[in-house]
Amino acid sequence: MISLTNEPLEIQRVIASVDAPGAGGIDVFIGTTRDVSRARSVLWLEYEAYEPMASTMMERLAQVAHERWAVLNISIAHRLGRVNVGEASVVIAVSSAHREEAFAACRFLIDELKKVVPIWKREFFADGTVEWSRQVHEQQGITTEGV
Amino acid sequence: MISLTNEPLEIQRVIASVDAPGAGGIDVFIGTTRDVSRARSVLWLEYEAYEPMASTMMERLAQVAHERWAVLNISIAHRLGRVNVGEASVVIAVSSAHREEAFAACRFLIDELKKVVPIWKREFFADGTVEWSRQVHEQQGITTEGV
Amino acid sequence: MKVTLRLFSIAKEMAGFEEREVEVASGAQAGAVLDILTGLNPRFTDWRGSLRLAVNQEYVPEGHLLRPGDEVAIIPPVSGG
Amino acid sequence: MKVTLRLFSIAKEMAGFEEREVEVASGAQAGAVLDILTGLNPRFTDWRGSLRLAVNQEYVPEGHLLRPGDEVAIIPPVSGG
Repeated sequence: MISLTNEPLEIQRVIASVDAPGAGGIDVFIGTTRDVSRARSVLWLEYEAYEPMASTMMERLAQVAHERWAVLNISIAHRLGRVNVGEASVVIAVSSAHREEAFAACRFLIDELKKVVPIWKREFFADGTVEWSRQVHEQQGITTEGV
Repeated sequence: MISLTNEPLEIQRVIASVDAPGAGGIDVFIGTTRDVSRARSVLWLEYEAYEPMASTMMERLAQVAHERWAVLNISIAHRLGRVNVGEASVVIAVSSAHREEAFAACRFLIDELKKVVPIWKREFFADGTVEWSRQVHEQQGITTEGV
Repeated sequence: MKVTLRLFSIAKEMAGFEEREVEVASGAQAGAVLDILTGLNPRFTDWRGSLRLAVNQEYVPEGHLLRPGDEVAIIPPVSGG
Repeated sequence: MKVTLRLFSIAKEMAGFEEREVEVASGAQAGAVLDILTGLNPRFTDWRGSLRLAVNQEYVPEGHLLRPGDEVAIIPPVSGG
């Protein structure tokens, strides 16, 4: 199950969606929004996506994970729009017969999602400023500082 | 939060218990009971524990994880008594500012739990037989086959 | 020939628009749209090394050949997750 | 001196009891309780290599010296998780 949604993520539902009779373990990664970014207080965030491409890329990452590891089911849910501090921005769940595969695939999925899925975060600071997240372009080692 | 309980595990509650304002990620491992064990159909399982020692060992594993990785909060909940196929037997949640630590600590905790925490699983098979799980004693490489 | 340009995040802010049809030479490469954007706002020069291009929702190198009607997206460093 | 023996899982099944006070020699080592159990049921012989011992809820080697009133637990291979 791949989803992009403006609603709060239902963690329990994402986890239940990977359940399988042969599953021995489920690894779940939950990305939560932090109250501090670069030593400044954050009030909330907003995520925007190039939606069809983001969905396609997430589907493809899931396919790659299925090819590399003996996993049973994969779900990825990413939230868009305003997300308050402390709320989940992404939930990834992977079930497998043996736990090693679930851990490895889940780690791969969040690492790759952060590199290739076209979603952008804007931070709304307590001091009134608004900035697009100064993320490192991991492939190129270029930061977006100074914009 | 460390707990041993005869009630169904409340996954969402275990996850919420590790939430922290500085958390950027939470890794969660959920152990689920499989319908097949050694090619035989399983109806349900029963877990028993040497309870005070099991709690102490889980607390200690959490302490070790805190010493090794920059994690924020750790919760481990293990179910005892009868557990139906498909239900969760263990939930481990770890929050951290950066996801690497949560993944590493969570993996460590489930691996070590399976080696040292005095909890035992009995499998009730569809063919009417009942067996203590033939787990490998990982430290010694001895299986409990043939009992 | 015409292609549709789609902009996101900081690129959208710098350009001042989100989506627009633009004219490129027949046989143009994807990188040509970056030249157009740099013409609109010279700040794109500093960004050139960190913007990726997607044509019809697939990442492509700057040298990718465009076809009429392509959707060309400017992908600033992503920050999802 | 007396110590309390606690048995779990397969060890409990083989011994036929869960908890019992047993008499060991003053200065006895933890491994002495395994000798007692083997006397009760020779199947313990096959198991000796895979049973661990805990005294007062801490894993100990067989050579650990017992004191009066200790709780000595027989820990078969664990299978939690």
